[in-house]
Amino acid sequence: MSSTIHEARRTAGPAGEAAVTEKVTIATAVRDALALEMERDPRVIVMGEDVGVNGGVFRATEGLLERFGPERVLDTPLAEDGIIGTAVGMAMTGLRPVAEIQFMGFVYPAVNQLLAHMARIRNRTRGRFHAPMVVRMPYGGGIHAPESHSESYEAMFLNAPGIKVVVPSTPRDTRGLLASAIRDEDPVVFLEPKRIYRAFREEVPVEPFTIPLGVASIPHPGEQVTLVAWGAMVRVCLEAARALEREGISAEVVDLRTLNPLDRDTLLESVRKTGRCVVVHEAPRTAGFGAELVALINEHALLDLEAPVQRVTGFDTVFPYARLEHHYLPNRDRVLRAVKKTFEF
Amino acid sequence: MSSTIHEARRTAGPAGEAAVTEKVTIATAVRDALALEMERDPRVIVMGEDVGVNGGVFRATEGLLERFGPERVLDTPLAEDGIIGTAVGMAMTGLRPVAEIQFMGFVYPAVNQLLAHMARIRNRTRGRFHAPMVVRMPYGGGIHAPESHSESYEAMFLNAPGIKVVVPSTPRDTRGLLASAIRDEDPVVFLEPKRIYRAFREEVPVEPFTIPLGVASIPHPGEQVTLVAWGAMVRVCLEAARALEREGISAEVVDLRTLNPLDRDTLLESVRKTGRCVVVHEAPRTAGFGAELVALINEHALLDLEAPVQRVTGFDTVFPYARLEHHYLPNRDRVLRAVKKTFEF
Amino acid sequence: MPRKPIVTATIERLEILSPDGSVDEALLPELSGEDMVGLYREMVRMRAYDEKAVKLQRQGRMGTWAPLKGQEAPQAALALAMEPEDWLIPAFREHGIMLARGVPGHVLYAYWAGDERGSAFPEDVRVFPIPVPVGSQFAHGAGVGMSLALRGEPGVAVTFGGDGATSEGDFHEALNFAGVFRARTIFVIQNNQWAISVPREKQTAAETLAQKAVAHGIPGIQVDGNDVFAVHVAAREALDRARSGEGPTLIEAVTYRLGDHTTADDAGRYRDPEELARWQERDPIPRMRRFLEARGLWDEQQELVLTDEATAWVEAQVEALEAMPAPDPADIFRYMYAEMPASLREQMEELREEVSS
Amino acid sequence: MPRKPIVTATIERLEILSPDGSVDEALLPELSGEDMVGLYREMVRMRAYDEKAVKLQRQGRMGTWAPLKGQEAPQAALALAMEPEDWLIPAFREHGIMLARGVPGHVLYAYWAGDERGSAFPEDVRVFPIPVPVGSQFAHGAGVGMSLALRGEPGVAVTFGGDGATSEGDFHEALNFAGVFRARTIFVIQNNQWAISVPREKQTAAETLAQKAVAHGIPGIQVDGNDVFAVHVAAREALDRARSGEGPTLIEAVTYRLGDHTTADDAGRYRDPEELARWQERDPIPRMRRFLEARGLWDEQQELVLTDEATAWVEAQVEALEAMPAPDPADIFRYMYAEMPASLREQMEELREEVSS
Ligand SMILES: Cc1ncc(C[n+]2csc(CCOP(=O)(O)OP(=O)(O)O)c2C)c(N)n1
Ligand SMILES: Cc1ncc(C[n+]2csc(CCOP(=O)(O)OP(=O)(O)O)c2C)c(N)n1
Ligand SMILES: [Mg+2]
Ligand SMILES: [Mg+2]
Repeated sequence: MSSTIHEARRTAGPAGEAAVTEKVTIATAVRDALALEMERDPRVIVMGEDVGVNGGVFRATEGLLERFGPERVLDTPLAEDGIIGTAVGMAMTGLRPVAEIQFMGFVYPAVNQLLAHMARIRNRTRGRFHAPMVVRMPYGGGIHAPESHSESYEAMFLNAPGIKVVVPSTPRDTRGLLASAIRDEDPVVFLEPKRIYRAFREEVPVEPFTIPLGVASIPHPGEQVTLVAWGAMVRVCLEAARALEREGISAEVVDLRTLNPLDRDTLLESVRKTGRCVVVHEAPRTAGFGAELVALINEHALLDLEAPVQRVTGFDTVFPYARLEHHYLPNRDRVLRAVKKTFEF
Repeated sequence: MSSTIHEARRTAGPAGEAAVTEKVTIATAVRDALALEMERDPRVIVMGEDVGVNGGVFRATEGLLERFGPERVLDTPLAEDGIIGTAVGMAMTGLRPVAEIQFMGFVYPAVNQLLAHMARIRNRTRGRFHAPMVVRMPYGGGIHAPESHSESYEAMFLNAPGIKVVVPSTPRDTRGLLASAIRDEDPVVFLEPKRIYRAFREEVPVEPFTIPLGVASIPHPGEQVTLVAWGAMVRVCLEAARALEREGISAEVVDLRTLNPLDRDTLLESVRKTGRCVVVHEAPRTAGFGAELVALINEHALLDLEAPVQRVTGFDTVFPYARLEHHYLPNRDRVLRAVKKTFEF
Repeated sequence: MPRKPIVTATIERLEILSPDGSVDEALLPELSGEDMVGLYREMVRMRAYDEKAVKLQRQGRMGTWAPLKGQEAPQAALALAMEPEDWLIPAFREHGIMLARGVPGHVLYAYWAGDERGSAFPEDVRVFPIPVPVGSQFAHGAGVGMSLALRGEPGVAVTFGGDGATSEGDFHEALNFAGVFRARTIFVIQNNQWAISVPREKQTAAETLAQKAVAHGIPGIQVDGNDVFAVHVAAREALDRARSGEGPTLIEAVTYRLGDHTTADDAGRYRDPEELARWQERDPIPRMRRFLEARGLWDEQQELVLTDEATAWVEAQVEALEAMPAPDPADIFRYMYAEMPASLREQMEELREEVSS
Repeated sequence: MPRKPIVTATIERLEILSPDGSVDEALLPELSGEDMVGLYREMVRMRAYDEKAVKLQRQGRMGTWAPLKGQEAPQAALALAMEPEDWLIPAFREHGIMLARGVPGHVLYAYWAGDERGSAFPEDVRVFPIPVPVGSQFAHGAGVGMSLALRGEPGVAVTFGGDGATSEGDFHEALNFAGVFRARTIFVIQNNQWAISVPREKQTAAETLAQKAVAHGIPGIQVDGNDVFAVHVAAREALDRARSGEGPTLIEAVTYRLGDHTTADDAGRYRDPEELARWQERDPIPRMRRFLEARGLWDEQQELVLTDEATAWVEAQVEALEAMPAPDPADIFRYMYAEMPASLREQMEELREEVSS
């Protein structure tokens, strides 16, 4: 990892030339963000299963151990509750732990620490303590993985108040949002779309930068229908938007980027403008975060709707194993069918 | 407990006189349902912290140990993951465990067993195994309890497919629904509204009976606005409905009774009829199950709506301690204000 | 090389002060008379504070309370053994040591009276808030112990928990982390024989709780938890070991909950009165008084003064509690995040309107 | 009664068969020559099945695979020691014993090829499905052991797990439940020295994993896990104890993962090749072959026949796997509940239309 950053640094020249960029993947952006923040702030440490010597099972922490040493890059025992619990204790006493959960499907043993503690320390102590920490986890399907490796249960963290939830969809956003998450004074769950960890590269500034939490982006502006998504599903929406373009339909893609705090204004503005909306997520439909978006639109933009908001989501089933997963995951065609419904209503 | 059932039995006389009833509270109804099902089916066992000698901290298992012995009423060590994990092993090999989690706020350590195993055994093994078990837990606020004793995070179980979720609001429903839950071939989370465990009594048949899962009830029919709730919030809605009646507004209260399977038809029929809907729950608003109900109404009854569906819910905050909890919990006036909004839209 | 022992672990039990007040002089820690009297005074103050809370609860002036009566010795002993730089990570029955470590009495009362301000301890008080989910605090303790070392700060994390809590997986994960990272943490189990209605024997098949340390390769010791000297000696050793970077220790203090689990509980439903009577004879406070009197360090007159002092101090805490202004409903929202998001501000405004209407 | 030992726990290590094939005759279990040869045959079959899967994966004909190579001995030994009435609750690297207990080879391959039908074992096969979350299966094992006793059925639950899994709280809760309820359960830890990239020494400060039993008051023993006789003896003892109602046992089988963690892993990144070489010398299979040959129970000719048999059997499993019809997309919905709810049927119909369009 050091190579990437170091070489790029060397070419960056004197301060001010912040425009120097580098083409990186999301996985590399995670690594670079961690390295830059660790360099910037000695309180930042990285911990988790296989994050040290092995550089993470997705190589998202590669090189950090060599660079920052075993005191700041901790290969932990195999115990998620222990990882998050110790991180809470550390965060409450002056460190800024960035803990990795190897796959989102393995976060369940840590739910008690996340929901009963991490989320509540500030409120519980009326501000005497707080828990500035980040819990990174790869989430979502599409990599032909065994059971429990494709989970996407972000809704759990969104109904439990006190946790910020961030889901980048591009390398640039990953760098900027992860930096913000680490600098944030509140706990952040940072969901990494593992399916697109290495799917594409993007030019990203070499120097540290942040992207504020709570601000959606519009990677594809449009006029007639709004497609809302986050993480890996943003690309599915972009594909759909391009297909629609070819049919002469102008779709606007809203990438929420952070689910809490939620950029309600950008979402509602878009829906008010287009009058049609399709919400896309990988999690099961029922009680998924898509329901919340529909509810918000219902509450704030009902009269602007030309048709019911459509949800394109995972089914209300267990995420299937590799051989059937493509049937489960929302794809371009499913989004297109949903868009059609909003026009035919 | 045996006293209740035994005495009532004695007065019941010869078979056929199934109409013999008894006035009981929800807590007693839980106890009676457990006793009757244990009597009916030797595979049913009860387990949890303090459920035996102490009869449960809410006395909902009182007398069971004396009656059925320590082989069928297990005082377990203090370990929720262990309770649910062993129950899964038991359910997969021929028992029908009814496990108690002492308060819903203490279910987090068991989330892994509930979501990654209990919910998935049938699907994982393509039907070779299944896990017929019930996980009872008192939920919700209003009893002036310390932190973590007022939780209402049902949404977590509803986004994770494979778990039936039942929430009774009356003694009669408690008896009938708990019996159904125990006899069900799928795992059921049974949420008991602790706030009204002893709030009122109702005539309940002495003999065993069931109420099917997935069928809502309409404790207060009406024409102009639908109030939807479950558990303790049903009473809040009923209060509101009576107040509205005095103002000449006819409200229909839909008690969902089971959240999965959901009686969508009853809900939608009511909303189609009234054109106005207020959803009430204790959990935080964002990503609560209310959002799902709004989304369903949006999808299936958008054109019938006279106004946006309103949500009256807990705030997006930690459930406050005793001194502030009354500010948090939805109450009659909050429901009335929301109803007003649907009329003034 | 057939069948041979490869690990032998021994758990010791330490007792110094007998119920009759006599001591094993060889083991008596080197404490000044003042410190010894101090231990006694702390225990008496703790009991007064606790008994008052139970009374307040009965009068409807307090929420559910978890009595500590009978468990004063481990708390007083640890409080004395700890340094100012050390951190306390309590469970929920540690009122005594929380006070001793600087939590104002009226603040802790406020917690149990159902007020979040009861966990807003002063900035210089190194005490964690009360963690309600049993067993979940141990990992915080391990994390604090690691954090102190990583940040190059002095201090040790002292984590408390009950016998029941040792059945939670959290406990083991925490001990294991502490062992692996040689955390500057000590784990004190107040084995008060009961987890609500579940007796110690049903909680685990292990003969002692101290031996749970063996699973994690760290030292474990059992002490008479009603013997303030025994706890003090074990605590001192453990703290020294942690402070010098030799890693964590598990201390099992065998004591007894003389009261109900909480004021919402009735221990009479599940507990043999004879068992209670037996343990009342082992009460840590009279035992220590006998010792002090035998040494000429205490007399009836001092006892009377202390009782008055303790009562007055407790009354002052009650007064301060009852003088606290009512909590502001807006506090429900204020501390959720460093900055309040717009959606939460809206909800706060909704409530404000409601309250003022 | 000052400071005195109250509990002494000893962990023994059992070794019978040396890497050079010599044995401690006094400890050698009373097994027929046929059984001894059977153990060897099982191990060879396991390895053939495993190596084939790795090849298939490289060819794109198999999903991610977790190699068991090197860990055949505990699996063969347990398979022989278990009775038909016993239950197996595996982790995810127990292909060998799963086959031995009756899971058809092509079915287990199907699981790893990404097909849920790979966990639809025949009704009479007493094997639990593979649990992906590490450590979560131990409680199932405890529950099965309790369930057998409560239902008055014969049988013992045999639960497997890795060294890494002993760090999860689940492991401890399960052992504790088993201890308290004297469950008819045995816990077999295949300590293969690594949890992905984390070596055993970083997993816990405990000298052995067997001593984790001490925390829960149950017997624990360490065995040479590449010594099929040692594992067999320990297993036999543990099974007998469980069967006769004397409660659970923890067995630590010290072995080594000769392959990568999974086919998605590259152990070369974190593992010293010399360590690997050292363990290759302790390979359980050549060791057993040397023993059998020395006893006149095995020869080159038999070896050739066995190799052919194993290869043929494995090929048949591959054929059966590849002959399986494609899974029906509707299967995604079919097994969620005993009866499919209307909302799920709608979703299934949506998918059906999509697939057929
Ligand atoms: C995770 C969790 N489960 C259950 C409870 C309910 N509960 C509160 S205290 C308690 C017993 C605790 O026993 P022990 O650890 O021995 O502490 P003691 O009460 O004796 O001080 C229980 C079961 C809880 N608070 N948290
Ligand atoms: C709860 C959980 N956390 C993390 C993982 C990812 N993971 C799969 S196997 C493994 C290591 C397991 O090590 P060990 O228990 O020693 O078994 P081995 O792989 O050596 O057979 C990890 C971390 C998981 N499957 N489940
Ligand atoms: Mg206790
Ligand atoms: Mg291993």
